[in-house]
Amino acid sequence: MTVQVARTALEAVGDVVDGSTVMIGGFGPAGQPVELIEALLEQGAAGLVVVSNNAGNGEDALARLILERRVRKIVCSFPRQVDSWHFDAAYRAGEIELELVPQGNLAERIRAAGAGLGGFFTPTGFGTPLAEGKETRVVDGVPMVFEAPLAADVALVKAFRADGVGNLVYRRTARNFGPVMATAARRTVAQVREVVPTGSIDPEAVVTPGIYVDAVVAIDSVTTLAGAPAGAQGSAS
Amino acid sequence: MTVQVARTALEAVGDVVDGSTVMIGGFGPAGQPVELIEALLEQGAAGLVVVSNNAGNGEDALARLILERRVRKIVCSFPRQVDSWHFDAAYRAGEIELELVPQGNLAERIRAAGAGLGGFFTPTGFGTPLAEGKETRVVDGVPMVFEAPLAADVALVKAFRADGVGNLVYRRTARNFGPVMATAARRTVAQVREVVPTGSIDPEAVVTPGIYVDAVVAIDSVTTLAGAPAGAQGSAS
Amino acid sequence: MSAETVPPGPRSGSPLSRAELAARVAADIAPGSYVNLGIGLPTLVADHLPAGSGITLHTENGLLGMGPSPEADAADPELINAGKIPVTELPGASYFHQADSFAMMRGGHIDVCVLGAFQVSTSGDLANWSTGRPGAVPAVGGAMDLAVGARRSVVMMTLLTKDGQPKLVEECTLPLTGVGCVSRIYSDIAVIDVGPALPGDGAAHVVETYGVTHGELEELLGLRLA
Amino acid sequence: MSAETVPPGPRSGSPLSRAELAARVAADIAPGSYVNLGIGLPTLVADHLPAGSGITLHTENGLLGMGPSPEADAADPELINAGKIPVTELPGASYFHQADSFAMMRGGHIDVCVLGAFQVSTSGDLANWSTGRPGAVPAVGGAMDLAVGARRSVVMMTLLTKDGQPKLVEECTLPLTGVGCVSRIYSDIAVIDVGPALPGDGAAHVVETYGVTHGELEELLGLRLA
Repeated sequence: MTVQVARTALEAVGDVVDGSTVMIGGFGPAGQPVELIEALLEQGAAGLVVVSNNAGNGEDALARLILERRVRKIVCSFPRQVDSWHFDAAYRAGEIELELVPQGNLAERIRAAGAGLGGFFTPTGFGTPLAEGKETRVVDGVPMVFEAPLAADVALVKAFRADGVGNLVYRRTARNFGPVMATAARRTVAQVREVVPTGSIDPEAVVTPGIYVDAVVAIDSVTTLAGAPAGAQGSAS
Repeated sequence: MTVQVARTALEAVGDVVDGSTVMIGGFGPAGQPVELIEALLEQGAAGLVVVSNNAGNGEDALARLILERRVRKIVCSFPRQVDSWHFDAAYRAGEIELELVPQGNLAERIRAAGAGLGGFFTPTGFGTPLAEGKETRVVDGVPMVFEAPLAADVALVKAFRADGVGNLVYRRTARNFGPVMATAARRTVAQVREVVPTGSIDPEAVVTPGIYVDAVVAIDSVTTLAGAPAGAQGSAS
Repeated sequence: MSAETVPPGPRSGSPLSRAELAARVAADIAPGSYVNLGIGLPTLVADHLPAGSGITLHTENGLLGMGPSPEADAADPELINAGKIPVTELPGASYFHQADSFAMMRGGHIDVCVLGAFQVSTSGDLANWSTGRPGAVPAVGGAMDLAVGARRSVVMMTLLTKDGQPKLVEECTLPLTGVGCVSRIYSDIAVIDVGPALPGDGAAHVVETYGVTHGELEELLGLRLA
Repeated sequence: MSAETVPPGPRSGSPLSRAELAARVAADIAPGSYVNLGIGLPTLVADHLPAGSGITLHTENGLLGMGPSPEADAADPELINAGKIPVTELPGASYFHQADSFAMMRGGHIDVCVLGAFQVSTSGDLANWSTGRPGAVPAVGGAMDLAVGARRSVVMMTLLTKDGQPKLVEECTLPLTGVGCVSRIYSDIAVIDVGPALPGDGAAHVVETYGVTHGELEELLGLRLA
């Protein structure tokens, strides 16, 4: 359906209800939708299941979401980092559930959900503790593990640029999880540096087609959509 | 490994041996690597298994490959067309084997092979003759069929532009099967309109990274690689 | 659009022409929808989508934001639809490869898919890819993906074959394209709801008729209809 | 490079420094290879790849054609490697998302992957993601994908822990990263082939030693070596 061009991150994040599964893009700080997570902090939803490669760094927005005990469970490949103290404390206190997933399986499970597939066999993780209890089979001589699709209620991603129909392009290694997460959530919200007029992104270079995007918000930047006043700012801060 | 910038389609196609599985890009004429198929005709390999969305139109190169009985089996979603007379005749004579695969399953099976996955469950085809004998399971209430990966010895694709390390961009709906086939073959050959200097394709807009490409050849167009004479032509015709 | 049952008595209007049928289908597509129109009859729907409705057309060979056919001299052999007919791209369009295109369909991102059919069963089974004739060369293309992929798959067809056989049947006799995937049939003489989501005893539900009464429709189809 | 067995007698040279070890690993990477260097010690290999070798570096967070770290004032927080350290892009680079990046690894398109390790078994099992300590917060990242994905996965490590425990073992006691995936270990005191492709009775095969004899190596590791 038509994309919502929101004026603030809070408006873009919308009505996330308690208990929602929320995918959050980013690999470390690159591609992390900081202002959208801050809006989620402000918005108040709790009991969340978060799907994200990492579990917050230092005092960043995701770390604060965990500090405030708003995250019931995190599905994650690399929670432990030198500065993941808020996650570490919550985990050691038994106040957050962790589902540890190898990074490639995490990406592929998200893609499977977005692609309407019922799961896949992968060699990654076979014979390791992360595959314990999972179905296995040998395919062409290679032992494999079954992995199920992973969907979400909401995806929060950071892209570089959006147009008026929600097409997205990303920037460098900040692309990471954004494109797959955008496909796998019932509602996808993208924060971008700028919203440009529809027709000004090369159709050959679109990374996330607008069909996957429900709301976009320009953060600390100019929205130049036809009809929007030049210099209109959308920011949670 | 390093990409071969070939001067002719015949040189690019290389040593395809009898009995090889050959993926051929294209959806109808769009994206069909005509000159590479002509080179395959000239090259002489027989007993081929061809993976392609269609089975030739009129007297085109793929149709002639079938007419010459060089194709033992075709894996295909839509062989029957108003002008697929050479395939129709071979099929009715029992001289070509057909594995009919729904188009989306064809694309996804090719992707799975290129991605090192051991197969996947899909709702497409469940309960139809094309799923007979296949493993099924219900995932989240949806009945699904298991589909296996589909790999090849050689992929012949048509792109728009290549650079000196084999990065490819495509043009409009000619993109179709090229990007997935390029990932699923031991050797991938791309015919392009032009080969441009490395560094002149935007890294954000690369569709097929050069890692998937073994040889490129510019057909009826200019190769502007540093060191190559301007106006160098590579063509099988 | 009214979802009320047509009373068994009086006939309403006359059978729809192909253009009227296309307009009828188009009228049910919500503004802002993403839509895939199957090859053949369903492609006519495009001509009846109101300007400014924000409806975006997907073609499974790899384009979202498909526009109408170009002038003959502007046709680009590398810009075609699933029927291999030249089309155009609209502002906001995007191109993608086949795995991404079918992921888009299969993942339930397309709101409405309009398909042709040989047969549809009252439980929503679809047969639209094979006539089942011995010796015929089979071909399926994207039909099976389209049938099960969209959020809502509807069929657009004449309700009877050229020799008067019903295409809405108790059970399909032709090879299936998908199971329980069709929710509504738009035809020249009636709009009928079918499929697993039907309330009550599962009888197909007549939404509108054109030039026939409810009773005549039951007789033509040899089915009890709600 | 010679693949011959070092005779059990004379010791050869002295243990390799970190830089020498990195150079030794680099010397075995064929020109034109696509290579992924794991975080930590393996990243040093990049400094020893000969100019003009056409070796292309992949980083699993979504970049092929990674270049060296930039000057501090040119660091771009959106251009980082898997260790979250700023890097650069080289001409011919390409960006892709995580599913595509791991498809590239898992599909066997990366020629060589160089990994760190806590333990490697003679049969090529790898343990490099968890110390197995109770109460430790676990994290795996892309380690399991890297281990099984590349055409050839090799390990780069000191052969003994800081307290002198062998890291090459008969059977790993720490949680596994992958089964039978390592084919060669490059260490400060020896290069040793391991894994399921070993000929004969499966004994690990010493390729080179640095500052130890074959016999001393067997004693240090408590293993019979070929």
